[in-house]
Parts: sequence; C-alpha cells; structure tokens
Amino acid sequence: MLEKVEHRLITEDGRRIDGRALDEMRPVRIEAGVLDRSDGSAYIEMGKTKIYAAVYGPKEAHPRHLAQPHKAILNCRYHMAAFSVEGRKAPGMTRREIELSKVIREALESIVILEEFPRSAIDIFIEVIQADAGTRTAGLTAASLALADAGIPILDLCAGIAVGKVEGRIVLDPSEEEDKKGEADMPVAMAPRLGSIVLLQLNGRMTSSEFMEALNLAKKGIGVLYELQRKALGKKFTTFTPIGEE
Amino acid sequence: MLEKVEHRLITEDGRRIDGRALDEMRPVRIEAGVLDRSDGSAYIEMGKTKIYAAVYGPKEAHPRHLAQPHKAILNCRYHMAAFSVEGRKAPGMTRREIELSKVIREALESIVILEEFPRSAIDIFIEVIQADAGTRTAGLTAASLALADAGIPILDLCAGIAVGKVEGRIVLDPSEEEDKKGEADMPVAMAPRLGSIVLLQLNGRMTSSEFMEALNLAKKGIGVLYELQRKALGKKFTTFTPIGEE
Amino acid sequence: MLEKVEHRLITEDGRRIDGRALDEMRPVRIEAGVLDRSDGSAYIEMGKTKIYAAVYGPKEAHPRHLAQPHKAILNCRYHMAAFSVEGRKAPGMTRREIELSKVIREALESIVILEEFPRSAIDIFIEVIQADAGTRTAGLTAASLALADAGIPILDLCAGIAVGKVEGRIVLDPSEEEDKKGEADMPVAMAPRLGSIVLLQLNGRMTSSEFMEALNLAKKGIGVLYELQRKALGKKFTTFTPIGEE
Amino acid sequence: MYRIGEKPYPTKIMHDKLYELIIRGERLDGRGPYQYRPLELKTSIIEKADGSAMVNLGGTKIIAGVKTALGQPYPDTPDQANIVVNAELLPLASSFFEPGPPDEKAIELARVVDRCIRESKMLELDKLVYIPGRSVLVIYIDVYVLDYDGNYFDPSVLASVAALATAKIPLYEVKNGDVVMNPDIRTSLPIRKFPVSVTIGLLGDKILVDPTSLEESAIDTSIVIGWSDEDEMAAIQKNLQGFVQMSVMEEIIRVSREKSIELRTKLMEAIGRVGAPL
Amino acid sequence: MYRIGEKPYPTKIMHDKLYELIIRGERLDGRGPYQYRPLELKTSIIEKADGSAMVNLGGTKIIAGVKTALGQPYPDTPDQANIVVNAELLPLASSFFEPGPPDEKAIELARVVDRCIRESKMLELDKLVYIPGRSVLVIYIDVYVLDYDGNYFDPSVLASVAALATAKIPLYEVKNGDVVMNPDIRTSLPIRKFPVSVTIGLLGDKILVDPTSLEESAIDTSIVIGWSDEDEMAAIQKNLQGFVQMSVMEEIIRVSREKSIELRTKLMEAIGRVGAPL
Amino acid sequence: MYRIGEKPYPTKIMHDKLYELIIRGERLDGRGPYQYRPLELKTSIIEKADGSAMVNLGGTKIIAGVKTALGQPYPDTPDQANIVVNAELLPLASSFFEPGPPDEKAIELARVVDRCIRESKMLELDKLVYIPGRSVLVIYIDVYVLDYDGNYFDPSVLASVAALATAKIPLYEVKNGDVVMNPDIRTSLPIRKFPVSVTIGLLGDKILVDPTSLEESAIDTSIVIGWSDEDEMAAIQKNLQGFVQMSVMEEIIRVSREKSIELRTKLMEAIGRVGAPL
Repeated sequence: MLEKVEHRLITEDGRRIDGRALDEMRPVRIEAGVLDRSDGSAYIEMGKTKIYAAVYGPKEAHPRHLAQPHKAILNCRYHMAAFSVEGRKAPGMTRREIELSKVIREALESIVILEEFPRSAIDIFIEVIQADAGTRTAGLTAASLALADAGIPILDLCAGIAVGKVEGRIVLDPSEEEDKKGEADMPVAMAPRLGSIVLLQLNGRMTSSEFMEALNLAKKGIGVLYELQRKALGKKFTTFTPIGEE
Repeated sequence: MLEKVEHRLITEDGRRIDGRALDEMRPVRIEAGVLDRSDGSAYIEMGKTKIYAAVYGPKEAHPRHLAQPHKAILNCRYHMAAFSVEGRKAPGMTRREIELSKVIREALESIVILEEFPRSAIDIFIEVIQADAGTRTAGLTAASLALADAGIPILDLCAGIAVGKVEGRIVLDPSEEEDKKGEADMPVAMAPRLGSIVLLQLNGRMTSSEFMEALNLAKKGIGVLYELQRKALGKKFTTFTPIGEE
Repeated sequence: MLEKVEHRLITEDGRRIDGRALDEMRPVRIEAGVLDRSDGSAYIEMGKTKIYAAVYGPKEAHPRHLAQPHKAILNCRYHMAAFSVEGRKAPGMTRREIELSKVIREALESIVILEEFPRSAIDIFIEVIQADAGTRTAGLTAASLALADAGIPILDLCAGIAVGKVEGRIVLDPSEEEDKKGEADMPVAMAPRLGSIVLLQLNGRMTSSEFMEALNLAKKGIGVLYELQRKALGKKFTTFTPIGEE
Repeated sequence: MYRIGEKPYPTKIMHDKLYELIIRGERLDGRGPYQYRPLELKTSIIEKADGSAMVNLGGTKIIAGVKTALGQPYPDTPDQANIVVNAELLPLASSFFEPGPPDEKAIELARVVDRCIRESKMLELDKLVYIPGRSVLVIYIDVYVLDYDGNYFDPSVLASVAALATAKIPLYEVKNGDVVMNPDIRTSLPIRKFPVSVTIGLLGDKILVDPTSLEESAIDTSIVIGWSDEDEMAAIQKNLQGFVQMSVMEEIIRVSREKSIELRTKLMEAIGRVGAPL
Repeated sequence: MYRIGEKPYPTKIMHDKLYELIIRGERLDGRGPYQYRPLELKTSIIEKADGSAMVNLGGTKIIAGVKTALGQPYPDTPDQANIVVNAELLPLASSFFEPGPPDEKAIELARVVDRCIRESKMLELDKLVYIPGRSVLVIYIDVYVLDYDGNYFDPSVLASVAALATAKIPLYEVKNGDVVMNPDIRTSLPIRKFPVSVTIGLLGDKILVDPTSLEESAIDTSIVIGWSDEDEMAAIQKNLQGFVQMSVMEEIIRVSREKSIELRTKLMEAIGRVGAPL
Repeated sequence: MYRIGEKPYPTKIMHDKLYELIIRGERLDGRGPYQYRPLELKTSIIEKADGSAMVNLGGTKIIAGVKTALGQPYPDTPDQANIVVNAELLPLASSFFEPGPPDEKAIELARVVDRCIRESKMLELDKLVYIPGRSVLVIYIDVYVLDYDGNYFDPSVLASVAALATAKIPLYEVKNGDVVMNPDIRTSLPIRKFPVSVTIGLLGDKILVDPTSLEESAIDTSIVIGWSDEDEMAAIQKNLQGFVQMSVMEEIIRVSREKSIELRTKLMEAIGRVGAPL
C-alpha cells in the first residue's frame, strides 16, 4: 500500500549515488600475463566487475573444414561464472552470452591481422568471475590485451566502456543500478589510434544528439583504458608497439 | 454436470460438417519455384494447411564420411513453425517431427534417381507454417514438386493425401476435427504413374475391407494432386516429363 | 509422531538381514557369449543386479582424429535401463553414469594390451537391466569377461566387488539397503594374477585400519569372481590363458 | 521391380539371390516366406519394474519394462491415463547402433509401439484416472534392443504388451482429495485387447515375413501392420525406402492378419492367458 | 579504409567493384545508396496465430507470428507482461543456414528484434498484468527467415511489429482470484510506438542502406539502428567484423532516421493505421 | 612395473626420467616426493557470492563460489539441505580443455568434491531444514579451474571447503507456515569437519604427491584420498588408467594422512580458524 518512491540516481549537484561525477569511471585495474598455461592473458577489474581473458593460438584449426585458406579464424567465448551474478546463473551458455561472444569476436576480428596465419585458429576465452555492469566492454578490453600479450599481430589495441542515460543525463561507465533503472545503456569499443568503432550497441532510448554526446564521452573513457592497457603490457614487453606506430 | 453431446461429424445426407462430400478434398493450391535461394521450391495449401518446401543440391556430402560411393544421400527435415498449431509448439524438433522427416525421406528416396550423383547430398526442407491436418502428405507433395523444380531426375512425381474413418465412413482428406474425433487416420502417398505406394501409415482401427476402400479413395485424391503438381511445374518447365514417359 | 526405530542391519550373531555372513557374497551367475551380434559379450547376476556387457572391436577409430598412432583407444559406456531402479531413471546419461563409465574404462585400459592395435578402437557397452547394489563392479566384471570372449589380448582378467562398513563392521558385497544405511561403500576391482588394483573408490568414512581390512576382504571376493569368470570363459575357449601365464 | 544400381553392388547380389530363393518359396535360413523365427517370451524378469518381459525372436533380443507413477493428464485428455513409450537401440545390440539419444529409428520404433498400444485401445485408460484433469496414472514403457538380427518392431510390441498384461501396479485411492497409494495391494492394469504387429518384407511383389537383418539390407521395402484383434488393424508403418505395389496390398493384409493370429496365440500362452475370456 | 588481404580474393574484387560504384552513387542492382528494395507486407496470414505477418524485402522473405498465453511474470518485473522472441534462420532460406537449434546469428537476430520492441516501449506491458507477480500475458513472437537475400533485421522487425499491431488476443478477466478467458471477445494489444529498424552497410566511409546478401559478403561492416519514433533510437547493433569510422557516425544516424520514417509510413499503411492517432 | 609400449614414445622417456629421479627422492621441479607445491588461499573475493575462495597451488589456479537458495529437499532426504556441486575445466585454463558442457573429467571432479564434503559430514545439513520435506537450503558450490598445471582435485576441495567455511548466508525464518528471509542478518553455515583431499601419483611402487601436469602425463596412475579429519577417510578415487599394487596401499594411506594434516593446517590458517575449537 506504500507509494513507490523513485530512487534519485543523480543528486542536485550532479553526483551519482556512488559519489562519482557523470564523466567519472569506476576504479580500474588491468594486468597482463596473469595465467601461465595460455599464450596470452589478462585480468581486469572495473569496480566489482572482475574478468579473466586468455588467448590460445595461432594453432591448427579443427575440425579441418572450418579452416580458411587465406586467414586465421577467431573463436571467442564470453562466459559468466555461476556465482558471478545476483542469484545463480545456470551453467551452460545463455542466449545473452552467445550474442556477446559474437559481438566481441567481431570487434576483435577487426583488429587482429588474421591474414598472417592462414588455416589456423585463435581462441579467445573471457571468463567473468563477477559481473557488476560493463562486462562485455571490460571483457573485450581484457581480451584485446591478452591478444597483445600472446604476441599476436594487431592493428591496434582496442578498449571498451559503456555509457548510459540516467535521469536524462549521459553518464560514463554506468553502475549496475544505473544500468537497470536508467533510460539507456550503450556499450562502445574503439581502436583509438585508428579512430574506429569496433563494437557498438544500444539498449534504450536516446535522441541523435544524446547519442553523439554519449559516443564522445565513451571515447574519453576509452582513451583512459587504452593507456592502462599499454602500461599493463609495458610491464611485460616494454617494446610493444601497435603495428604501424613508430 | 452437463451431459456430453457427441458432435455429429457426418450428416444424414452424407455431408461433412464443413459441407464436403465424403470423397471431396479441401481447396488446394500448389505452386512451384516460390523461393529464390533454393535450387527448387514449392508451396502448397490444402484448406488452412500451408507449407513451403525447398531443395538444395545435389552438392558435396558433408561430413565426408557420410558420403556414399554409389549414390547421393538424401536428407529431409519436416519442421513446424511455432505458431503453426493451436497453442505454441516449442522450438526444436519433436519426436513426431523426427518420425515424419524419416517417413517422408524414405518416400522421396524411392523416386529420386540417387545413383546419378554418387558422393553427393540432396537436402529437402519442409516448413509447415500452418498445420490443419494432412501436413505430412501435403509436405511430401510439395517436396516432390520442389525436387522436380530443382531439375533433379526422378522416376515420377509423388503426391500424398490422408484418408480417414469417421463415424464408420471412409472420408478423403480429413479435417483436423475429423482427424481428432474420428476412428482412424491413414496418410498415403503414391507415385501414380508407377502404381506404387511410397508412404503408408495408419493410426486407428480399420478392417481389411475398410482399408482397401480407403486405399482406393486415397488413390483417387492423389490423382488430382498429381495433375495439379504437373500443372504447377508446367508453368516453369513446360517440357517436364517424368523419366521414361514419352 | 512415532519414534524412529533404527533398523538393525547386523544381528547379534553376526548375520546380515538377508541371512548372509559378513564375508559372504550374494549368489552370482556369470556367462560369456550371450549376445550374438557383438564380438564378445557376457552376462552377470549378483543377487538381483543383472547386467549385460558387449565388446565391439578392434575396429577403425572414428572420427579419425581421435585415433592414436601407437595404440587402440578404448571407449566405455555404463548405462542403466530406465526400469532398472526404484522409480524411473530418465533416459539419457546421468552424471553418475558418466563418472562410472570413466572409472570402468580406466580400469579396463589397465588390462587391455592397447599397443597391439594402433589407430583402432575398442567399444565396451555395459547395460544394467536391474540395479540392486554393486553395479559398477559387476559391470566391470562382465566387461572384462566380454573382452576375453572377444579374443582381445589382455594382461589378465579383472573382477570387482564392493565392500562396505555397516554398523561398524566390514561386510562383503553390500546389499542396496546396507549401501544406503551403512557408513561406507567401497568398490574395488583387481587383476588378481598381477596383484594389482584397477578400480578403487570410497564413499563414506573409514579409518586406515578399516580400509586395509576392507581391501583384503574385497580381494577374497574378487578371487571367487575370477574363478567364475574363468569357468564361464572355459565353456567357450577351453584353452584361454591370460598372456604370460603357462 | 528391381532397379539397377539402386543398391551397392554386394547388396544387389544379395537382393538377386534372395529373390531367386523366394520365387521358389525359400529363404537363406531355411524358413518359408511366411514363417516366423523361433519365439521365446519370458515375463517378470525385472523385479523392480511393475511389469517386464524379454523376447527372443531368432537372434533379436528385446526387453521391455513398465513403470507407473502418478501424474497430471495431458490438457486434451483430462480423463485418460498417460502412456509414455521410449525405445532405445542399444549400441550393445549391433555395430549399426550408436550410443547417444534416440535417433530417428529408435523414435520411430517407440512411436509404432505406442500406436499399436494406444490405437488398439488395449488399455482402459479412463479407468486409471483418480482425479479428472489433475491426477492420473502415468504408464512408462521402456523398450531396449539388446541384440539385433532384424525386425525389432514385432518383438518390441510383444514384449511391451506382455509387460503391460502381466504388470502389477500399486493401488491408488482418493482420500480427502489426495491420491494415496495403498501399500498392501497391487493390482493389474485393465486390459481390453492384445495387439500384435507383423513385419513384412517385400522383394518386388514377393512377401517375406519377419526379415532378418541380412534380409533387411537387401529387400525392396518393408511394412509393419499392427492388429488389435483378429479383425481390426490399429497401426501401419511403411518403414524403408522403396515401393509397395498397389497390387500386393491385399495379399500383405491377408498374410499379416493370419500371422497376427499366430503371434497372439503364442503371446497368450506365454502370459498365461490361454482360454481366458477377454 | 580497405585492408589488403582481409577478404578472400573474390570478395576483395567484389569489395572494390562495389566501392567504385558507390562513390558514383550507384549499386549493382541499380538502387541508389540510400534506397530500400521493394517492400511487401501482408498481415493475418496464419489463422491459428493471434497475429502474423509476412514481409518480402527484395529477395528476403520473413514470416512472424504472435501467440499469447497466461504465465508467471519474471521475478524482477512482477507487474509487466513477458515478451519472448525466437528467431530461426531456416535452412530452406539459404545454403548458408544449417538445420539445428538457433546459432549465434539467429540468437542475435531474436535479441535485436526483442530490443527494438522492448526498449522502444512499443507495448504497454503493464496493462497486460492480471494478478501482479502471479499472472501476466506471455507474448511469444516467432520469426522465421524463409528466403534470404541479405538484411534479415529490418523485415524481421517490420513483420514482428505488424504481427503485434494487428494481433487479436483473448480477453482475460479475473474472477474469484482466478484468471479466466472470455471466449467471446478478442482484443488488440495496447500499443504505444511502432519501432522500425534500418540496416546500413559501410564501404569505408560510404553508406549503403539495406544491403543484399552479395553486398553483405563484401562490405566492411554493418550497423542496425532501431528507431522508436521519429526522434528516438531504441536499439543499435553493429553486427559484422570491421570498423565504423567515428567520422561517419553522424551521417549514419541521420540517414537511418530518414529511412526509418519512410519504413514506418509503409508499415502504417500496410496495417491500416494511416492517419490513426496514436 | 613399467610396461613397454604403453605410452607414446616421448611419454615413455619422461616416465623413465621421472622414475630415475624418484628412486633418488627427486623430482623435476626440485620438490621431494611427498612435498606439495606452494599454496595460496584467499577467501571472500566474490562479493556477489555467499562465500568464495581462490586457491593457487603452484601453477594451478582454482576459484570456488557458494550460493544458497530456498528449495525442496530430495524425496529420499526430506530432512536435509541439498548440496549441488558443479565443476568446469575452463578452456582458459589449458589447451587440453574444450569449451562446452562438463565432460567426464569435470563431472568426476565435481563428484569427488561433492563426496569429500558430503561423506565427511562437513555440514550439518539437518540444521538447514526450514519445513521438513518442503523447504530446505540449497547450497550450490561452483568450481572453476582457471589455470591448470596438474592436480585439480586438492585445490578444488580446499577452495570449496574454504568458501563454505567463510560463507555468510541469509537467515531464514518460518512465519505463518512460510519461509521468509530476514534481510538484516547473515549467518554462517553450521560446520563439523574440514575435509581435505590428497592426490598421489604412482610411478611403479614409488609415490609422488601433488603431481604437476607434466608428471600426470607420465605417471602410471593416480589416486585421490579425501580425509574428514586426522583419522577418517571420507572418499577415495583412483582416477587414471593403470595399476596400484596392493603392496603400496598402506604407504599411500599413511602418506596421504600425513599430508592431509598439513593441508588442513594451512586451510585453517587461511580461513582464520587457527586454534578454534570445532
């Protein structure tokens, strides 16, 4: 019988309920080379979102009939641990995980120079051990780093972050609560040096001008992540340079 | 508490509740070449039953170990759209759809000259978009036409229709209500020019003499469908002749 | 509202509720060559536990990429009929059946001279038609006999039996009730002539000394089964000798 | 009738050989065209099942078990018990059978067995309803092919019908709106008919009953006919590629009817129902 | 923009050819860069569905059906009806589609259609709740691709929206705490918006609307934009590998908005809603 | 003990090399035969789980999480909470692991972890029953192998036991016949025992504790022993092909008992239970 009181997500002085400014991302931690068995790996934390990524390959593609004569194939599995979410996710791939595996793979296919490894396969595994908003973009950011850590030639690193529309305002890196209660969530990933978008999705309503504002805010956040990626990588290969950059 | 009143399916003057005579089939529409991508296709309507069929091939059989050195293999999938029935059919193949795919494939294997295409495969897809009785025989009728439309050599076209036993009477092309409430449903398909039965099933009780009556009634209906098939085909290949017929 | 009265599984004079002594196994029946189509087969009954085993091979391994250049691969499927248990087991392999297939296969891999058949496969199928305790060890006993019946070279036959801890006492070949209500169930299988354990599992609590007592009791039971296996085989190949035994 | 090149070469040779024999009324294993292989039927072999039977028909060995449980009726038959038939072609039984979930052959077998039982009205399903629309008996029939030398249809129907006819199920009673099991009494299923099926192979216009697996690989086609009783068929399934000539259909029906009477007699003997009025 | 060696050789040739054309404002099938193929939309073609529509967009043929049933709401939305979207790329439609459960492409299609409908707030889902937390309408939308010549997104959204907009669903009423169907009355779904999606292909920084399957194999990447109405987007999906230059994003949004208005007009005509106030 | 030709050639060489070392009491990585690799155990790393732990044992990294929910008890244990253990060998962890549903190795791992917890009577399952036969706690334990360098059994048991021992679960209360969650209070699971498992590899009659993945590929066989406490085993699993000589069994038990005490001490430290009375 109580009247529903709408939670105010943004205070009058333009702060979010976790205290962040609208264009402020959550604390980030990015590491490369965290798993020994894989050819390359990375770990990312964005707030409570915690994700491992590993890369195996290039290796022989199998079954053989999947091999491509002119290039490597890239496989990608984005998967969430059963305990990573509120409640318990049933084991097995959900439709959401299958879709996200596809969009992340397509983003990474854009940056990997697949033609260098005809007839081979590169496998990318993203394991979300805790999901607290922004997992697809954080997973992609880690996977891109793992590819570089594996020494696989790429045109550029790519990094991703979500932007949201919350109570009419465009915010960077929405929290889980903002994602659920807000008007829109827009994951974006870019290869910054190339000025290119590699992943773009929108769930929720935005006008054209809000969209452009959101895209530019995402670009800002991506720039920060890109620097963190390069630092993380630098600890391992101090000489790493994206191809073509001198 | 109301007493169940048995629905009378056949009136005293030998008419069915939809007004048809006992040996009268529902309105039929048959078309060939209705889908562009496939090598051959057909569409059939019998009353409210609406079905597409498409043929791909002959093409390389794969996986390779399934290929037969002396002949083509024929694959067949009979599938119903989720919205094709009362209620909603769950996606995925039911046991019924798997059985019907098998009996339809076996019927078509009888007429296709598989020896002409060793090591290859011919795929037949039957998609029921509305199911209102007689789908397996209508699907087979469309599939046979799609094979001819694809230019695949066949001994003869084949066509099918169900016959039923309803309130003691043998009827042609039972409606869904007659199928459910009647005593027997018997799908039959023949290659008419060869005088041969290619599909035969019975669900329900019939004596030997009723069976022979039903079989002969089916033959009559199949003759009509066969002419419609040839007309539908004629519009595309006016010169089509089943092999051996001059 | 009635107080739960604990069922006494062992009487004061050291008998079990089915009348057996602690070190007494249930009536056993073992036969070889019971199925015609397979290359080797066997049937075993231990009390109400009833199991068929069949062997196919050595034959070409497929899919081809599973073939091993230096030896045969061995596949094993332990499966229970839906009606074999209290209630009805759903069709399909349960996690329990998958685990037992693995431990039985590993036990049999120990005795089969796989190096004699490079690039080939040997398939073992165990079908439990009634399960009343001790099915994994009885199944393994039958499978080992089926391998010999198929003429596949083995280092030794192997046989298995469970031992249990029931009301503090170590018992041979526990019944289903003893298994459920007792403190521990320990399936053991050995290749007796080689003095080797090929399968060993424990479910339930035992001290070190109880374990050694149980292991020695199992050895005794296995000796009996081994003789029955050799007799069953003798009826078919009176000259059968495990390799190396003269 | 024979189409050149249709079968791989060795099959063609076998086809011709069988055809030469059958026109003289002979078969490879010495049987006549209309003769079944030796039949053995044992019931109540699985103590944990409500009913069970094992059938050996020549080299084909089949086991069927019946289990029952309480359950909800299907929405379109609120006043009938449910029948669920599952069949598996165990890889134990033949190198042609693969492990894994039932394939199209196993599904077809289950559905033909189901049809013979259901369409013959063998069981009085309306007598196994405890609370209409809410609580009915669910009858699970599980059929396993253990050894396969052709014709799994007829022995599967025999084993299933024998298992049902000899089953002892719990007695359920409605008490205060709940269905409860009476632990002391077991009862039989209410049975009206004893359906049997007859599998007929065709070599052109020649009929051969109960084909072996060798014969199955060479015949032109095959047809299974389920008979509810002496006069009524309940199910038919043409089940291999190939033609059935219209002209032999009458003979197929006649022969199958005759053989169904013979099989039913053996079934009744095996389940101890000889002379019992139905 | 074009990266050497990225596509297999014939694709590279096609890519170059398309690029040469598009810089002159031309396409292989004679269309302009921003021109849709001919569109046909028919509704109410499946009598057994509550709503249905078939869309032909050039050589792409899509059917969508709507069925409804009573069900429980999801725990996190106790006061909203459920939408369940399923899409299948039927093997009938293209040699690139395989039989089997929906693959990643089909799942993506279903989820993009779902997003366009859900995020646009097309349906007033709170008006289809009968007992909050316990009984709501479940709306199943099943989309089948029957013939595939590129761009399955836009006609799938059109067919789904048309099927929903023309659906006649049973009227449910709460009586004594139970939800009962009134068998005499069928009613429409409460509709707020008519979302449409626009698929845009990119060849470097050149835009081409509604790519055919030949174009899809050669373009650099593609982006689908769902519009709730003239002013608001509801969904975006970049859906092939490859780059979208930041610099073309504004033009993409502008063109897609313009085309969405055109598509919505055709949709409204086809479903007989021309001039109807919303 | 070594059988010629049993292993592919490179494995045979490795086997011989390991055997030469072990008879001198040495191993490739410098450890003694009975020595574990360095062990790290961190708990409460997943805030969204009720309990969680990550274990690094040399190059093997395992994470376990515990979630709880209300559910129905199994019919045969109406007065006990349910434990559900799931384990996955993530493809991230090794090129030998494939994506897809748990294979036989993952299932075996889950079932061995389950057995160690269940058979040791670690949890007082009867204290987590809210309404007997109707409402009990369901405890989900999910184990993921993130990096694999041999011996996934022991760290999986350690991580699972640590996650359970440090879990904070909601407090449930029965009110008017309903089970309701008290949102303010979180409580610990009632714990009796701290089971650990010890994995032992065998090279003929030589024992080597905690094999690496290189060692696993070359040893004759392996055995996992779960200990409830200092005196009682709760689970055993021989888990590779090959023989265990009867004559080494006593030594295996003795060594495993000794190592289990060492592991349990480290476990107790890591979960802050040092010196705590049980």
